[in-house]
Amino acid sequence: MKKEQLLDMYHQMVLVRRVEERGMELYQAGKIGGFMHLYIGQEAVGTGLIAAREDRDRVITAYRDHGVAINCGISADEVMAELLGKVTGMSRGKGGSMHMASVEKNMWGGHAIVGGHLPIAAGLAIRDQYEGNDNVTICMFGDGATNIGYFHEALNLSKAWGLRVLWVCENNQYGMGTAVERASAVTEIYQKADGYAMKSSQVDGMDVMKVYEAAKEAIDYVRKEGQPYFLEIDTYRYQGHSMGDPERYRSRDEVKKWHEKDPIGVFNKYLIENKIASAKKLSEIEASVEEEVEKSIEFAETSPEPGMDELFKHVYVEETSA
Amino acid sequence: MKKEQLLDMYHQMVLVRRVEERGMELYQAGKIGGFMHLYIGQEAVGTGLIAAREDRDRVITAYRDHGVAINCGISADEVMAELLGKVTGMSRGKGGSMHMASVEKNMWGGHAIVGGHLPIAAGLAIRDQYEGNDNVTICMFGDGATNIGYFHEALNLSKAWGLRVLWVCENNQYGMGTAVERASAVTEIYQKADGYAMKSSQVDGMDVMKVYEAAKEAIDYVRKEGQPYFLEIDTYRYQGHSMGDPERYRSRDEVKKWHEKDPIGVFNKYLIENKIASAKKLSEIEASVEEEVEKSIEFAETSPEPGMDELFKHVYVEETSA
Amino acid sequence: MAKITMREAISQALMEEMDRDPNVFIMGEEVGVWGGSYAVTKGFYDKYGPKRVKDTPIAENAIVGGAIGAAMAGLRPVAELMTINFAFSAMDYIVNQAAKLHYMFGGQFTVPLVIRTVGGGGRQLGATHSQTPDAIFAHFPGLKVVSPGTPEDAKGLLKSAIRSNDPVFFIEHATMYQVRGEVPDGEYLIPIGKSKVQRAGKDLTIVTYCKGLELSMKAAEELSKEGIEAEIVDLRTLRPLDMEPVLESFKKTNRAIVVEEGWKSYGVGAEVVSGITEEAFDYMDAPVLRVAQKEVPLPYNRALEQAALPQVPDIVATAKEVLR
Amino acid sequence: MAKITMREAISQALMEEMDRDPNVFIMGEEVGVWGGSYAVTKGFYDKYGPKRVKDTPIAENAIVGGAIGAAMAGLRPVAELMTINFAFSAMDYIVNQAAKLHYMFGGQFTVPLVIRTVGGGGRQLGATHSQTPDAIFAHFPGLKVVSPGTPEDAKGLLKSAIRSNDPVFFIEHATMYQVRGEVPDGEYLIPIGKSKVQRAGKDLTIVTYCKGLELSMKAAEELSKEGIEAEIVDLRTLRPLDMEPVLESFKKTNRAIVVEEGWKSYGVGAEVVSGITEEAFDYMDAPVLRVAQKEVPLPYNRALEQAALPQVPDIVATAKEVLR
Ligand SMILES: Cc1ncc(C[n+]2csc(CCOP(=O)(O)OP(=O)(O)O)c2C)c(N)n1
Ligand SMILES: Cc1ncc(C[n+]2csc(CCOP(=O)(O)OP(=O)(O)O)c2C)c(N)n1
Ligand SMILES: [Mg+2]
Ligand SMILES: [Mg+2]
Repeated sequence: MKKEQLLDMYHQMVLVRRVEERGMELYQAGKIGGFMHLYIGQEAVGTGLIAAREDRDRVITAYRDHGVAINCGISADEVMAELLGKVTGMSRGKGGSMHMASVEKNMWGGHAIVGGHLPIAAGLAIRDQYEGNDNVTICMFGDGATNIGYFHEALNLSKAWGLRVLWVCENNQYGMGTAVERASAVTEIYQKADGYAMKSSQVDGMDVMKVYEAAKEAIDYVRKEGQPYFLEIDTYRYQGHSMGDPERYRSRDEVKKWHEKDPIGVFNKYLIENKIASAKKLSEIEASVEEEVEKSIEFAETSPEPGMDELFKHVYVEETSA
Repeated sequence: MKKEQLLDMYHQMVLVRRVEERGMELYQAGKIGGFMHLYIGQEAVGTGLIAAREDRDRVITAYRDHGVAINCGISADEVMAELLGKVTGMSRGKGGSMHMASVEKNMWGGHAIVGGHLPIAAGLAIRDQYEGNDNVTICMFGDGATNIGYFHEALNLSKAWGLRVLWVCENNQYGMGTAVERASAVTEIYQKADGYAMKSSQVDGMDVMKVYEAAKEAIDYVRKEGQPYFLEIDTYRYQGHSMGDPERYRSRDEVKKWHEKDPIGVFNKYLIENKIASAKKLSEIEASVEEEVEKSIEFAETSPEPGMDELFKHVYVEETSA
Repeated sequence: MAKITMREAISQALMEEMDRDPNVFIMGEEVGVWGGSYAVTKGFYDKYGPKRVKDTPIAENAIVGGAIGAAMAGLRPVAELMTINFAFSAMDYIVNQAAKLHYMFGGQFTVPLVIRTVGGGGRQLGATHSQTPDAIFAHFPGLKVVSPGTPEDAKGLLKSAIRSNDPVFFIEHATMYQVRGEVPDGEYLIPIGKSKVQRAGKDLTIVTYCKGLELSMKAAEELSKEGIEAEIVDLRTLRPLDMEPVLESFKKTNRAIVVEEGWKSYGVGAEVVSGITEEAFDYMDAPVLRVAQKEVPLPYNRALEQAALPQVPDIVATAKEVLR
Repeated sequence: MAKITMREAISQALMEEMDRDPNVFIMGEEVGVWGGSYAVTKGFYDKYGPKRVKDTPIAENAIVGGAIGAAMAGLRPVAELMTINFAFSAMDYIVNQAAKLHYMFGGQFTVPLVIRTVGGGGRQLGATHSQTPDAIFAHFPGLKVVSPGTPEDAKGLLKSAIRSNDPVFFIEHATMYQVRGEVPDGEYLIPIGKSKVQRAGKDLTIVTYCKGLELSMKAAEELSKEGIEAEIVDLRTLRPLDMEPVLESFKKTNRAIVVEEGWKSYGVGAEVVSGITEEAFDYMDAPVLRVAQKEVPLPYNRALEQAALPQVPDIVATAKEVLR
């Protein structure tokens, strides 16, 4: 990879984290409502994965979507505006934290029904198969989502029909408060692919370079073979499941252990040790992010609320008589 | 196995076939309505499997259930009465062909939603786990049913919780007109168990002795280990999916090929060759079945229709105010 | 005008739209090699091939969810659910995804999807396979719900549904495929969201749709013999519901009944009664009464099943009741 | 009498019934270690252990389907669906299995199951997570549907639900867990299928339930300031629906409105309006009007969401309209 891209990835990771840290403050201040699921700790996953796609490859994910939105090229301004429910957000303030999307950036949404977007991802890939192109659909979901029927129907269909989907399980060890081994028949999630005779692998999700390499290989496979692939990426969320999680299900020690592998720290070290960037350069990036986020908050705060006419817009595409 | 039990199995197989052959005539005569899914060709599966259970082991299956009902000890009289919608049927004429059941015989029903009874089977096993006994729940379903989400949720739960369920896939090669390889990611259905790290095996379902042996082993495993097991039994249905199937999806040759392995013929030969019974003895059994079925039709035909008061009975257990 | 069956009408609509637009395709259980479990897509597989007539696994969520994704990405899927009873198995995709994606993402996604399905009782299929729960799908804004009662409407409405940029839940009736009716020659469309007077009359209004239309037409004949002329308004679309022709008729007749095959409680009739009460209270000479299914799961036994379903004599009797 | 919150009332009901009957157990997502996503089962896991408080995978069909099987086999499961929006993901088990198994097998099976779930909007959770689609569950005979509006009713009805031999779909409201109310000391049951007058009045009848009760009570206060005394009838159970107290009140007041949080079309109000029209037409001095949610998927933005939900001023205005 070119130095430029690597620095861009570092920028993304820091940006995602900073957007969310500030988001937490805005939530506490009552400016953001609803559910807000933070990606903090998981930044290497989306960043490494999306860095490996071509723009024509579609991306779709769950409600834990701020990071992926930014990785796909949606601006901090728009993310912040959507979080604040402003009409300048991608979803005009109607979607909120869980529904970041941009057709233009080939980002097909955050989706709030657990596992619900997996059949939809298969459907996106049906379109590409129908067209006869070799675009890949990258579908991300949590470990908890692998236990729902939607997962099964989607994976089976993708293999039976030879759909170009890269299934990516972000195994952050818990679905809400339920540890993988308490909910899943197998603890190594990638083994679920065996039931579909689907190629699979597992990678350390705290190291963005490893994620990138694994993703690159997987995307290549999907594109060339015209077959789905299952990639498990192991990671950890540092914050609660959503705002206001009592966190009775894990120990401080466990959280601390994972903090030692902080993906931004790991990547920072990598860039410096491999002489790709100086510590100073990285600090500059961090400072620029600070400014970017500040501006995004200003943008969001000064953006208008959606007008009352928005309430009845988009129920249907066409005007109807009722 | 004792000679007696073997002859009883032969009796069951012939009885199942004869009940259904006569059922076809009654259907054509307009005395049976709705859907009627025949088990002809698959008799060795239910017979061998249920022969291996203890009475305390629960059985639950799909709508192709006449055979299993008889294997579980429900009388031809009751089956025939239910087919004719008479109040003397197990389900008082309210269930019909697809809903044969008897709590007394530990037969928890035929179920018409494909895959729908799999989570229910897990639930039956939850009861036994709660009680602390080691009863096994035997859950039968078709190859087509393994592609629906219900299958996945039920199998995952059974493994994650250590439920005593023997999952039995009756692979009769087609779900309606769709061949296994057109609908399923894997063509060897038992491989689906790998995704749940569940023990599995495959057995020839045209040979009742092989089915019995495999079932015995599987039931033992489930009982002793307190873990589910996945058994694929390969078989074939000679008739259409239901009455009135155009059968465009398979060739006469294929059907013919399977007829050569007719489970009743195979078992007949086995009994004679191993000197368990003479040809004459077997003919006697066949003749007695003829009589049994004749009587069951008479029973059903002379049984009363459910009265109009039955219409509002069983909507709720308790009397309600509305 | 040609006289064709409901089955032919639906089949023609599908074929015409597939010929017109290469992005239209069909997916569902047994739609291909088998030819459709109600023979509606017989011959389609040979004509259009497996790319455009896709046999799916038995996986209702993958059928509707997959069709939603394909629609979002630019195709025009006609997803088939073998019967409406299996729509419960894909409920989230119908009412929670298809119905909401356009709105929830501020208009970024569109879901030009048709879900074709088959409802109705009367064939001794038992409680889980005989339902007419149309009303529950009509409860959700974002979805359009259509259920035609004649071959002409079926063809014109299905073609409109396929051209609609919104998700349309299209309900046929299992016992009506052989019903024959006149169909205009050549291409025509019938707009979604328009009720229609199917029989003129002056004494009372019968509001109905789908199977109810067939029954109501027969009941109207009976009534006519006794000198009572019923005007029949066919809703055709349950959402968006067009109450205009209903109200217009009612303001003339001042008496109405609603006929539907599904259960009475929380059914289609309840909405119609409420709409009339709200909008035409001053014209009401009698309560608007409902003819519907008895409040029981449908039994297998034929006599019991028929007793549970609304029948022509029930309609006649109820009509007379509101005329008293 | 003690004044406790809705949360405490529900929690008490569960605990009392678990203490009473060892066959009662809870299964659902996050009911155990987490303590329930609305903290209703906080402390239960420590008290009863994993056998009786079962954390499940995210698998709504396995939750309801599994609970059905356990119920058929003799246990008394309280299955929790984290929110009613996820009930769509288990729809077949709720309306097509639980509701029908007793009938379809001629009484051989019973399903003594409670499905506890949480509905309601107003928390900026967006279109898929904010629904009040109670009416659609009430459409199915075989199911009982309960949705209480006070802590007293919640406790007494939930205890009855757990003792019922029929499947009960029990709907709580996400914004009402902190609502406080008097609860009788000691054990008590409230029968399922009984509506109740929650406020006496003479000028008009407000028919409502659950969240609508909270809003209607406030509206009644407002109206009272202007000399209008509303009688409030709380349905409490949507199926079987008890219209007696509604009709009794209406025959006194001759005017009514129905207040519900869900969408108006094909909603609970429609059934109530129809019931009044059918049974008390001669007492109607004005149309019975409905106050309900605007016909849109609920948006995230707070102001838009609040504009879509029924509010106290809407009730006051509609009450005045029927009094004109
Ligand atoms: C069908 C459905 N059931 C339950 C929920 C509630 N819920 C939201 S997130 C979540 C946990 C999901 O865990 P996982 O898939 O591991 O993703 P993570 O939150 O860890 O990223 C649950 C149970 C839901 N949104 N949808
Ligand atoms: C959820 C659901 N979808 C579709 C159907 C319609 N249907 C009934 S049987 C069947 C085929 C099932 O095939 P398989 O599981 O292999 O069982 P077999 O009939 O071969 O015994 C289908 C599609 C149904 N009953 N339920
Ligand atoms: Mg997780
Ligand atoms: Mg099969």
